[in-house]
Amino acid sequence: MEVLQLLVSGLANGCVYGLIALGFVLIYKATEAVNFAQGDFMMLGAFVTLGLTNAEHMNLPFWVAAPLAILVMAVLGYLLDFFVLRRLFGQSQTAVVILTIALGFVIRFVAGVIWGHEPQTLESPLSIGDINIGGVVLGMADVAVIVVTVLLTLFLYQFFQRTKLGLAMQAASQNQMAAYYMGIPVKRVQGLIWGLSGATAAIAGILFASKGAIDPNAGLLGIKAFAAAVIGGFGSLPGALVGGLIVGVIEPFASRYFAAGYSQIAPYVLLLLVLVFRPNGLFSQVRVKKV
Amino acid sequence: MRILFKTSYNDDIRLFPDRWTLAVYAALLALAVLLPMLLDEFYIGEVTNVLIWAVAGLGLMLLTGQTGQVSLGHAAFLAIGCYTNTILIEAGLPFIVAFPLAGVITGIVGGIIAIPALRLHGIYLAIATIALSILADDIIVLLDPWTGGVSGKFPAVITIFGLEIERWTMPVRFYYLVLVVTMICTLFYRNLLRAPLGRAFAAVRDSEVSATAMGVHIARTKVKAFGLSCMITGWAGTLMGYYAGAFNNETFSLVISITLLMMIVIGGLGSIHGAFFGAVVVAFLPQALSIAKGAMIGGSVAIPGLETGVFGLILILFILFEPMGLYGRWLKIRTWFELFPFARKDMFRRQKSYLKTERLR
Amino acid sequence: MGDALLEIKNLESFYGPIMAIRGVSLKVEKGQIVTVLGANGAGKSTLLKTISGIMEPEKGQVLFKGREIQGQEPHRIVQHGIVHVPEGREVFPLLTVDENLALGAYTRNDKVGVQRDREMVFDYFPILAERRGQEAGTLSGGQQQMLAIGRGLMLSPEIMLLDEPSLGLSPLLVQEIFAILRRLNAEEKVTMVLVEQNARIALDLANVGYVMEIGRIVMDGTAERLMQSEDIKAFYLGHQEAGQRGERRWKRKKTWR
Amino acid sequence: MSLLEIKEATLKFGGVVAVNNLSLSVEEGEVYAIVGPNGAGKSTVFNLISRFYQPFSGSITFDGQNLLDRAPDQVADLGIARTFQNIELFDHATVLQNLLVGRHRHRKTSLVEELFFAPRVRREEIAHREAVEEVVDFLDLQPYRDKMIAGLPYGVRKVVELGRALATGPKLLLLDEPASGLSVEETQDMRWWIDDIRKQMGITVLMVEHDMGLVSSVSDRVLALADGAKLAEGTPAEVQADPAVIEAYLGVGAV
Amino acid sequence: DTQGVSDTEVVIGSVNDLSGIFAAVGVPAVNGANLRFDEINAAGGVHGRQIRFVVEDNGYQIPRAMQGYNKLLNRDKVFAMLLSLGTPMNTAGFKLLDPKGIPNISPLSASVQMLQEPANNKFTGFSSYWDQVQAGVRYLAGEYDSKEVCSMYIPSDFGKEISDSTKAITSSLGLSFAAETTHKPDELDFVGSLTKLKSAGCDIVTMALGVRQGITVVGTAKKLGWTDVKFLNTSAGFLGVVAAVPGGVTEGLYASAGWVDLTARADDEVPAKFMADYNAKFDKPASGFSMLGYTAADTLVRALEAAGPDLTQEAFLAGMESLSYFDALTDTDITYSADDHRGTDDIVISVVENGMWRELSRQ
Ligand SMILES: Nc1ncnc2c1ncn2[C@@H]1O[C@H](COP(=O)(O)OP(=O)(O)OP(=O)(O)O)[C@@H](O)[C@H]1O
Ligand SMILES: Nc1ncnc2c1ncn2[C@@H]1O[C@H](COP(=O)(O)OP(=O)(O)OP(=O)(O)O)[C@@H](O)[C@H]1O
Ligand SMILES: CC(C)C[C@H](N)C(=O)O
Ligand SMILES: [Mg+2]
Ligand SMILES: [Mg+2]
Repeated sequence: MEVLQLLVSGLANGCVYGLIALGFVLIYKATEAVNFAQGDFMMLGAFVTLGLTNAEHMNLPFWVAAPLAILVMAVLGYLLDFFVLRRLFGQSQTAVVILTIALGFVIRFVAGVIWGHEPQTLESPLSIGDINIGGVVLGMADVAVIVVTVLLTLFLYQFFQRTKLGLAMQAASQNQMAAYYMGIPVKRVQGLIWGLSGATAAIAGILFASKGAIDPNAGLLGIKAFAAAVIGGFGSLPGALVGGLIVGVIEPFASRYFAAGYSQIAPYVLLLLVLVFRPNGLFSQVRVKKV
Repeated sequence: MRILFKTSYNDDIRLFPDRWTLAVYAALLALAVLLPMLLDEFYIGEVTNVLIWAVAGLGLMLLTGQTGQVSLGHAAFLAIGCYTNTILIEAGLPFIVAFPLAGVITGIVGGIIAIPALRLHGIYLAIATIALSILADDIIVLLDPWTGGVSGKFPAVITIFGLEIERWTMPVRFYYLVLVVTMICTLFYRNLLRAPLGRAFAAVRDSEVSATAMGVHIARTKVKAFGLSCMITGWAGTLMGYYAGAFNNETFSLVISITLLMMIVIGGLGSIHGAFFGAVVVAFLPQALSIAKGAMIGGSVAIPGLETGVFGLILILFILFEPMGLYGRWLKIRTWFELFPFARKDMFRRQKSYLKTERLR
Repeated sequence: MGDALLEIKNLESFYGPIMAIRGVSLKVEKGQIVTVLGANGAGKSTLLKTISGIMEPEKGQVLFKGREIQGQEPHRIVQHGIVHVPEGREVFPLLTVDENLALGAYTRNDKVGVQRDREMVFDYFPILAERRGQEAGTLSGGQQQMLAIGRGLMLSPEIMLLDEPSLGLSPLLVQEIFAILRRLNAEEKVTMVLVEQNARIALDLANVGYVMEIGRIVMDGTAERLMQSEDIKAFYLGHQEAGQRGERRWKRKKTWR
Repeated sequence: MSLLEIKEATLKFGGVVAVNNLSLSVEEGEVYAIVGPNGAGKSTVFNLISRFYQPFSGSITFDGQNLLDRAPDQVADLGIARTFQNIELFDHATVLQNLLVGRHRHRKTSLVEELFFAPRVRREEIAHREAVEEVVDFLDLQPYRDKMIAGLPYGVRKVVELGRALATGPKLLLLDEPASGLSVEETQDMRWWIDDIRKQMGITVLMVEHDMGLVSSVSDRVLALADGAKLAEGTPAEVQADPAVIEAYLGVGAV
Repeated sequence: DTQGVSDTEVVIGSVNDLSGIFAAVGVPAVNGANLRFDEINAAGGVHGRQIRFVVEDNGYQIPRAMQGYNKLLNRDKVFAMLLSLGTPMNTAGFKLLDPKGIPNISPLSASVQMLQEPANNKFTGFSSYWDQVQAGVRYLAGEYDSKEVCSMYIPSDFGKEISDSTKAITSSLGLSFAAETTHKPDELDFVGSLTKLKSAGCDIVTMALGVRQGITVVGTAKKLGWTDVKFLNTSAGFLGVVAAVPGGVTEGLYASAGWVDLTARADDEVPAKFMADYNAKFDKPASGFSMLGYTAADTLVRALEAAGPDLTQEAFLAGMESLSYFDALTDTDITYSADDHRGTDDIVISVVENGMWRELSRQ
């Protein structure tokens, strides 16, 4: 029973990591850039929703506010690419990494100015009520997280695998010049993926905020999601989910059974172990160059 | 434009390519030596800080800029250097022995840590080193008997042959100490670049396949790069510990690791100058912003976190303005002056460029 | 001469401070095959890249059907019907052969035509059909070159810019490729700009030729006329087999310089 | 004893048999060419010799030593240097630096000496530099000495790659399509170089090439490969006359 | 000539967290202090001197904190430090402050180290985490016949002080210390830890976590159906927002702190005025830490007044040591003397009821 509870909570938790990791992987799959601000995107998405729905702010019904927030974040992601990242087109990925790190500073600052630094709670119907199945308790928000994450992963996976646009995105990440030669509007395609990752971040943010409180530093979570994405094999969408679940599940078990001082390092030790045995993650996307 | 006539192969491996460069750097050194007579305590403190960051930057640059291995965990090596030095001194070693040894030990530890990391590339290495940075915090706590755990340590006053050096009460002496260390590290860096190992680093960075075909042992070269990088970083960490006067598990955090990487990229990857330019931006800009804000709207807080926000914004502008780093821009400015008045305005325009996947090795 | 399909006027392109094309002008009539010859680093690839928008010209014009297209984003230029098969293969290494070909048809919506063209490509290069599911990055050099050409054909272009299509191909395949190009030109009326090191076969195929040296056009004319030129013979056709082996080579001075 | 001897080597990639029970031997001092259709397994043979791939079965010996015992980076130490079909240079370094990397296997200085740039390091550097300058002179690379690889034309890069391989001072040189992408004039140069490399430097050459003109003018023996297996072997004239080779590789209207 | 003092101005510094993980503490506190300084400056200052409050952001990083100290001490030449945040930052800062004798007033850290030797220039505003935990556990153990005590903490000196204090009081009360868990500041799921503590049979759990984490812990425990346990927070988690979490998530959470909660007294005159003023100035509701900031600034102003027009370090320290007054805003007595450098000695134990902190006991 106890083990089952730990497992189920771990899975729900892992889905949050998985959701943020999806955001990383999306960007990586389509541009090979790494967005260090994805965690902060999530935080922003949560705050935008909060701003739209909470009573002391705009007081819209949650089911109006949530799609609206997703839309806002998608547009924001697209505009970010349009006005900022596009200027770095063709430049080294380290430049993009540094840019997104700096962007994280700015997003945190803006969120702090608008919403303050104290933790706030999203008035979400998902945060009310638990489900109790034979003694294993799961919050509504947990259920929602699991369902949404699995669906989203499937959707995105299909998108990349089956659609022409998805294929074009993969092509653009592998060889920008050749993608242009094929008539793919590479920059616009990359803008779309930033929009999509903004939307994903908003979804993650809404679900995360339904599970607990948020503050401008909530994006720090992104680091653990990074670990998840890498365990899964950066660049694989199912990998992101699996990585997230692994990190999510290891945590409650480690806190339950390891001594204080050791438990909180479990996800990172796990990460290192995985990398020692599979240097490119579980679902590797890296190849040896043929010469 | 200067035209060089080289008369021997030696000309190409000299520390300074020509008289003019030698003169420039000699002047720079003279300025550095005279600086305490020109600046007040505050600015000497800041210059010292910039130099310490530059040393740390040199350490990371050797690994990331030269060998192409991105590390987001170098704060851990700052910590190792810092703790090792203090522990050695507490064990009775004089500073003059403990300090070099601290760097060497950090280098050895770094080299050992590198072994499992050898097969990692790009983002995988970056994230693995992030984990290292995070774990360092916990390990310091777990090693309480040596590290003082969360209460941290306070480094003792430095004595070199009876001469006392302390950051806060004797800022000028401390400045000279840092200056000497900076010069030594820069010299080591330069030496490596003109020796076979430096070329092997670049070979590993640009093409592991053909480096191997040329007989470069990839793993061994990376271990050396890690080791040397960590040695320099360890020294920087020691100096940082002295500069702060106190340190604990939270001092060398992931934020420091990230700042370090940011610094060398903004400065310009793969060059010594880049480490220094980056240090000026990253270590002094927040302070400059604070001073600017003080001058404009008084010292008290109008908008909390404003400096950090503006700092982020400026970094974004830096990257957009010159993705190759400040050193790249510096070279262009220099070329412009050298060609003067023949430089075309659009000569430095960026031609369109395109990326290819890094998922093939 | 009628209205040119593609006309280049006084084009200049730079890599940073390096001027790679120094005022090139040329004309391609509809249905023609034009070949551009030139030594290494002459700027042939740069010229093609500038036409297809991968590089931005500093000066000059590229006119396609009389409309200026220079400086446009490369994908727009593809939409006009200009396809560039680049030097050095440039396949999508982690995608399969099939996916690479599918991307060739990215701009097209006629499913039937795409299917037909895919069959055509497989017909030309049976090995690609055999390796449909193989990741392009693991193909042999020549197989990748076939894929790059096949992918270009999938775009069903009006004009093709081919940068050294014979690179790394076996002699048999080189003949086949040129036969294919000849057929495309004859049957589908595809206009072509061909950059080739193998000048003999290129001039054999082409109607008109240009010779580039250090960023400039130094000679032009019909293929027949060029083939008669002493310089072309010496430097591009390799007629004069420089003496016996072992003897030190001497270089004849090019007269157009 | 042959300098290089491959015996019954086999390598598969999934269902693709890239090298199929192949045996070949290269004698000291000769130029040995491998030809064959695209995908025949020519580059794969090179990769086996470089130890990038491990054969499923078979043996490879070089100079009497079992090459399969060696790690990829030790191959150069034995005196085997190579170029790559698609050019693998160190793009963010100058031509000179690329060539100097070729000298890597000859370095004798230790880490600490290099850190302090001890006199021995300087002496060795100058010696390396002299060796490299000989290569520069030989290949007429003077104009490019301090140029970054990233901006060089394809043909020059091919030459630089050859130079880098030569700088290692090899006994055996593996050239993967040295003349592809070169103009007739440059191919002519390449031909003289290969000739000199063999005659003046005494280096054995194993090359893969599609330009039959070059192959027949420089090589002593030619091996024709198809689907990873031997199709024909002999003098250039013999191989070119072989009907199977014409059918699979050269085509009837051979250029 | 005293550093930071002129005829028209006295400069006060602070190294604070305005953008890092403790910005939720630092920002309102600095705002609160600014509110007080603006009032006094508008009223003509102290002995004709305007107060200039210079705050440097440390982002909760020691290297940046040291740069802040460098600027404040060597460039701005501050007279005293106020409300500096972070235990490690403060202890590092002492190395600089002590040689110059610069006073450090009311740091935002309730660590016992804030009064370490030499203590003559150090003053804290309220009780230490150590004392808060002592009083809190003693109270809960007395009220509810608890036996097993546990602790959840961030492995930092803040966490260590609280867990050490928990262990000390547990053994001195003859109870048993059953279990402990440690957490990273970014941890968000506590099911594992709570299962562990639950199976260890904890009756009291002391917490040294981030504010957001504290909320999640109590909520998760409820969800798991673990209700017969008392969670005890310290001043670090004693905020209005914690009590006001919708859905009554934090109902029944205890806190032991050095002051009385603000929102619960929103109807009283002084708190009401403060809350209104604060809201008017910053357009944000006032929190416990803004109140703390205001009070700390007020203490400093009073000491400056008491020091007389001839402001020197000695005069100021004497002024501080002479203070003794009732502070209506925090509802506590603030007393300093030569051997008492701690302002409020009260420890207030409160519990969340109906979305508000209700005072249970005061010592
Ligand atoms: N990325 C680059 N950066 C700088 N200079 C370049 C770059 N690419 C090419 N160049 C220069 O531009 C000139 C023209 O190059 P281009 O590639 O167009 O030649 P090419 O005629 O196609 O030669 P090849 O036969 O080798 O393909 C050359 O001198 C080359 O050095
Ligand atoms: N890593 C790999 N994975 C799968 N198949 C491979 C791999 N490397 C080579 N092959 C296959 O093995 C065969 C031999 O390839 P190889 O590169 O040796 O050909 P090649 O003779 O050099 O041809 P070319 O003349 O085109 O360069 C090809 O069919 C190729 O597709
Ligand atoms: C304000 C407090 C929560 C800060 C914490 N006491 C620290 O040590 O940094
Ligand atoms: Mg070209
Ligand atoms: Mg090949």
